[in-house]
Amino acid sequence: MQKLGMGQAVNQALREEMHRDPGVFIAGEGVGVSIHVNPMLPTHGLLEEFGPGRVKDTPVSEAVIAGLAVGAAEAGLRPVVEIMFNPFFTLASDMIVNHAAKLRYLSGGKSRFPLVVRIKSGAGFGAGCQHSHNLEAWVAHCPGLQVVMPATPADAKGLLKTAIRDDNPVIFIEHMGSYFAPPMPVPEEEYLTPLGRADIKRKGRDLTVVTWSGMLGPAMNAAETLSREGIDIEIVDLRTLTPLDRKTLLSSVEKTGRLIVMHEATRTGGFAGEIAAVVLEQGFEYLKAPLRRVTGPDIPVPVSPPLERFYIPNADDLIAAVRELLP
Amino acid sequence: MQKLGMGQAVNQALREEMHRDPGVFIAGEGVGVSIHVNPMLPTHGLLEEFGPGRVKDTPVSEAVIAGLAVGAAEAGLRPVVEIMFNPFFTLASDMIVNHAAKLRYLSGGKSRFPLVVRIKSGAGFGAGCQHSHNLEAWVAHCPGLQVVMPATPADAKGLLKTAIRDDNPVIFIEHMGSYFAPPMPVPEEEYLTPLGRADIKRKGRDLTVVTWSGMLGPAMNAAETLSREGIDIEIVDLRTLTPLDRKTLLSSVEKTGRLIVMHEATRTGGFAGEIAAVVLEQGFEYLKAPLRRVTGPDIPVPVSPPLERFYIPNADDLIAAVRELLP
Amino acid sequence: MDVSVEKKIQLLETMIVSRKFSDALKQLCKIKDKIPGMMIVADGQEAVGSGVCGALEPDDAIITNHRSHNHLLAKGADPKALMAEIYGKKTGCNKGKSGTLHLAVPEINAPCTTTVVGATLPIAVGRAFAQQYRKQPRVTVCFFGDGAADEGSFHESLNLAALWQLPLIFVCENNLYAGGQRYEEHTRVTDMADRAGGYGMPGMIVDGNDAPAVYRAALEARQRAVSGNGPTLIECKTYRWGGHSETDPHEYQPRDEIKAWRDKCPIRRLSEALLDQKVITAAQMAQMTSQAEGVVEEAVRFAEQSPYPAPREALEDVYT
Amino acid sequence: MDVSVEKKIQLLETMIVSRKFSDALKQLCKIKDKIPGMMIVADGQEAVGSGVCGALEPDDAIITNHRSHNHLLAKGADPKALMAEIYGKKTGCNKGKSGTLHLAVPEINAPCTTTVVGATLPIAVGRAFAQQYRKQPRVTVCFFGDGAADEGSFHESLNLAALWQLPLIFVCENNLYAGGQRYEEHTRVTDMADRAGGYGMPGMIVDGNDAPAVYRAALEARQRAVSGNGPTLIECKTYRWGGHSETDPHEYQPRDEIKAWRDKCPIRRLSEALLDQKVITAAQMAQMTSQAEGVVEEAVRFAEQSPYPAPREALEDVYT
Ligand SMILES: Cc1ncc(C[n+]2csc(CCOP(=O)(O)OP(=O)(O)O)c2C)c(N)n1
Ligand SMILES: Cc1ncc(C[n+]2csc(CCOP(=O)(O)OP(=O)(O)O)c2C)c(N)n1
Ligand SMILES: [Mg+2]
Ligand SMILES: [Mg+2]
Repeated sequence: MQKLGMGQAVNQALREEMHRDPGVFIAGEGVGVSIHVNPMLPTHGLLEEFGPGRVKDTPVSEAVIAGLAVGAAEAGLRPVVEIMFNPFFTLASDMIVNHAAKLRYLSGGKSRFPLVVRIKSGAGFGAGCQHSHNLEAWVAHCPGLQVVMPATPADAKGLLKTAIRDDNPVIFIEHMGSYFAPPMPVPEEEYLTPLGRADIKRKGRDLTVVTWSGMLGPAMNAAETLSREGIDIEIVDLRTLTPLDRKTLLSSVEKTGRLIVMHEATRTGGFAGEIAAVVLEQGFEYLKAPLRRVTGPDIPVPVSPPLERFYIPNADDLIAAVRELLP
Repeated sequence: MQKLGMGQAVNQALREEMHRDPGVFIAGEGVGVSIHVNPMLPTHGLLEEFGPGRVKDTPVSEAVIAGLAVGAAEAGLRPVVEIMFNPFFTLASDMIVNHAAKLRYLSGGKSRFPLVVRIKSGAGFGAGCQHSHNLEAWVAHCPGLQVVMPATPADAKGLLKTAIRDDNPVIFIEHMGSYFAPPMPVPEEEYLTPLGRADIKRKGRDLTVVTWSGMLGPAMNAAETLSREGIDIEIVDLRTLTPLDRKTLLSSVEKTGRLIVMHEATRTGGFAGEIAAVVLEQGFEYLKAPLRRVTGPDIPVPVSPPLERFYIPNADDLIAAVRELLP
Repeated sequence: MDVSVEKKIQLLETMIVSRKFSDALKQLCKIKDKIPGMMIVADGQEAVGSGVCGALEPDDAIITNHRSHNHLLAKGADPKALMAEIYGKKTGCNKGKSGTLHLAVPEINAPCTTTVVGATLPIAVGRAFAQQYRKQPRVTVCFFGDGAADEGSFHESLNLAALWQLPLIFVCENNLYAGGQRYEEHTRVTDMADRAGGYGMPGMIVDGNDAPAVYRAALEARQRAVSGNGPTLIECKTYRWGGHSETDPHEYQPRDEIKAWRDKCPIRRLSEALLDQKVITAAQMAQMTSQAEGVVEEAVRFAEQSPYPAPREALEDVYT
Repeated sequence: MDVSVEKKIQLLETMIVSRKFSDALKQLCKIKDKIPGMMIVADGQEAVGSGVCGALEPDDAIITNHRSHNHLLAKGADPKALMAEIYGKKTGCNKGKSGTLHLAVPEINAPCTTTVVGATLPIAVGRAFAQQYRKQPRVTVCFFGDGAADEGSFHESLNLAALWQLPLIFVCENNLYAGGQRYEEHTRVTDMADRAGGYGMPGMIVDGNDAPAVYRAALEARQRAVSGNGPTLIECKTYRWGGHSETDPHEYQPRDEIKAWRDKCPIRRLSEALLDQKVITAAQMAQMTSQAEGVVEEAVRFAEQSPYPAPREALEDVYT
């Protein structure tokens, strides 16, 4: 099987969908002519392949990039637009939250908005808090949107293809660390990974770790370490935050009785809260121990290497939390 | 004691603080010359009293309204700016989230940003989802901000005065329904209500209801009804979402063993999740029953009266949830 | 360019229907619990919607804002479905979800009314882009107010539309007020049309109370757009007779200013011209008026008789 | 207006320090794990920061963007504290929290470097408003690029600043590129300065490689601002010699274009003029250069020798 980085998997999905459907186009800042020439990056080579009619470099204007997607989607195209870094989502957020998410409802179901907003996210680049700020909890709180956060290249490919074909807006958040992580197997053939289904990336008995995106790697590493001591944790990769796969989540907790949620975003108000609420509503009787959250602390992401490392949750943090629950 | 609506209480706080400190000014769309001439509204009469130098009507430009606050606060003024309706916060969100909240940190603690952003929120006016959309969970997820949501006029006055004097940014969210609710007692004299302290608005034994802002009223009504049947619920009004008063929250749940969170915002990703997570982390052993959330459903707020009524959580919804937990 | 008599009569008819529709709403919204939400009408501004939409083909699109009724009626929206929606009824064009402020009528290519000021512009960019992408000989019209022209979205949209030479007509309906703010209180530029130059786009100023003049300007801009020569900013100078909304006492609008502009009523102006030129008779004019009244009465009756949606219908139509 | 010899020498000195600072960074950032984050320098653009800040008083403020080093050094920031911050060290001006992209130096009235493109403008509006509110004879300078001039925040800020006649100088550093996009690829307006008219604000175009010319323009704008006559938009036409950042191979920039602009080096230009006019000697020039090198070497040494912050210091400085 081919081995790809996540950016390459995204690239393959875009390529395939653009070949399949002439209504698919991409737009954003530097999606064509980029300041980074690197085949590991998601839009590499698309301008050359599809031309400037379908690969649209835009001015630095996030609101109109998002508006472009909304208006073009209503007219039946399938825009895939890019927001360069998650904090700049703020500048596009009126168009996405008040329009992409609501206009179908406001039309009484007459219109549809088949658009994808790709957002690059994540810390670990020394770029600081105006580039690194995980805001998936914002979009997950908006009815009308669907939020996808793949953790592996294979999931990224299948989920992005599904997202592009979906008739509702999808926020597709890519962790930049995954672009440069060691390539992983990705099926060559065409496949669609459904939205709204979590994936158990590791089966286990003793404790459930719910995670997504960039935290899957550290979680798997922690699991590996713990397994050597006979502690067997289950890792649920949500893949899509909304719609949330309650079934997989709850049956895992039913089995293990113990829950940790791990995400890179800051703690207070993060999406771990939603997981906690769902489990406390529907899986109360399964729980044998308190919740633990392994998340970024409630601070902006700092630049200095020791500070940034302090920010980013890692395998050791997870191991420590597991030990608290499984003494 | 004087009886005031919430808008009048806000007005009194603004007036007092503007008299006290010449560095306090207000700015926003229609904060001076308004399309609503009504003494129940928060900025009524301030232009006449303080003049156009300190009561600044702005163009329809949310980003620069927020930037005005950031820049002026850094220079040592104490801006109180208004975002007319919560959904328009999106347009100001870069300035607030990436700047007001982060610039102190980025200065290494050298600068401070004593600013208040007042936001009008809430459903119930038939104005639809582009005017009614509760987004407190967004700001509560941003380190560097503090989020205040008063439920009573007396709290509004004391909290706003504290917020204006605080050296950190405060997001102060007012429920518009409270402007026109029956006036309530507000102390005439000067007082400061601390941020970060919840208030038990009703003591009770059987179950804890955590709520804030516009939902306090329905919660109190439900408690009244239930008390006639001998069900005695405790109502914790958070007042400030961040910093969160964990102590009051946890000791109430310790006492009652049962938790319901009630908010007007949509359910998934709402701030009820944070409450659930905190209790599940730190109060697991207190819990005798699953969580219930009484919230808006995961839809945009619709206009038609029966639809909008369906959206807004009410006392009956809370009573039904209580009965599930206390059969 | 001469505007044909038939076109002029059509513009007049559209304006009369708009005015009668508004007249009805101004009454209805005073009745307690009759109409949900804020009532925003555009009396005195009828020539803008009528003139612009009169220049469009059915497949051309419009994107409109909170002051949308005139635009939608001029584009051909069914008054019954609009009125029922404004009432919040199940038979409304959006099943009661939108109400008066977000009327969406995709079937006439008026897919979006947004009440977020300035938000019409980026969406119109997207709509026009789709037309260009598909090489359709179509345009998109974007309506917005003078206040909206101060939002950042105005800037980003005009810049991108000019850069890509999109088939787009930006119609700034300058009614001299943005909420309680007079034009001079929200910007220092004398003419909004002047901003077009900052994007390398032509700007036009037109008497917004002169329907045939608006029509001519829109036709010219449409021609430019479908010929691949890009967007135009048209500033229509007009006036808001009433307050921002029907509950606005609008003391800030000088009464003699209102009077002066009422004297420039776009309907009276065009009808008097047509009567003077003996193109229509007084009897025809009376007939047009009563026909418009009939249309509006029927719309009101339809709305009145329609049921409200069932509460749980609120849950529908979020996703496909 | 004639620029004094002392001023010219000062402008030159500032530019040389800026260039040497950048030269050091371009080397250092290639060493693995030496400098966190993206390295963005502004070689060839030194005349803008130098000329503008040369016209300011210490109490005047600047708000700057991702390409900030020249501006901050010209405003008088301590090179040691900047360099240590760029290294992410505890002794940096922001204790390692900011790094190269968000250097904040409130002690010299450069309180904010924001790397959100276009975000300098609304903040500068607030800073200038405070000066006006307090009736201080001060100005705020806002630096931003040609790309930033396409952000909505540009529009809202210029409109409000003009409306309120704030003491503000908007300096658009047009270096012909925004990321990988050439100027003509992101807007159709020939001169960004033309946009000023859309807000009723004066716009000026200045040769951004001519430090005394930039200085004169800034001085004029400053005079206008402190006299209560409001803001000015100054477009400085210059060029980015390197890629967007040091990892950008910038194949999209024609090599002969780079060469042509390198020939217009602002440092060479001013130093040659001063040498030609025999205002300075070759020896003085060499001394200025070695002095600048000394300053930068000292800064690097300071940064190298400084400790990193302890991990848990990350938790400090969120709130007062
Ligand atoms: C983003 C946003 N800010 C504020 C408002 C509140 N608001 C509604 S209409 C209006 C004035 C708009 O003025 P203009 O664009 O001139 O349109 P007009 O009402 O005159 O037709 C304002 C401020 C809003 N709806 N959206
Ligand atoms: C809001 C936002 N969008 C995108 C970016 C990514 N970005 C950083 S610099 C830049 C180009 C800016 O160009 P310009 O304003 O001309 O400044 P220059 O880099 O040429 O100095 C872009 C797009 C950003 N930092 N902020
Ligand atoms: Mg107007
Ligand atoms: Mg540039």
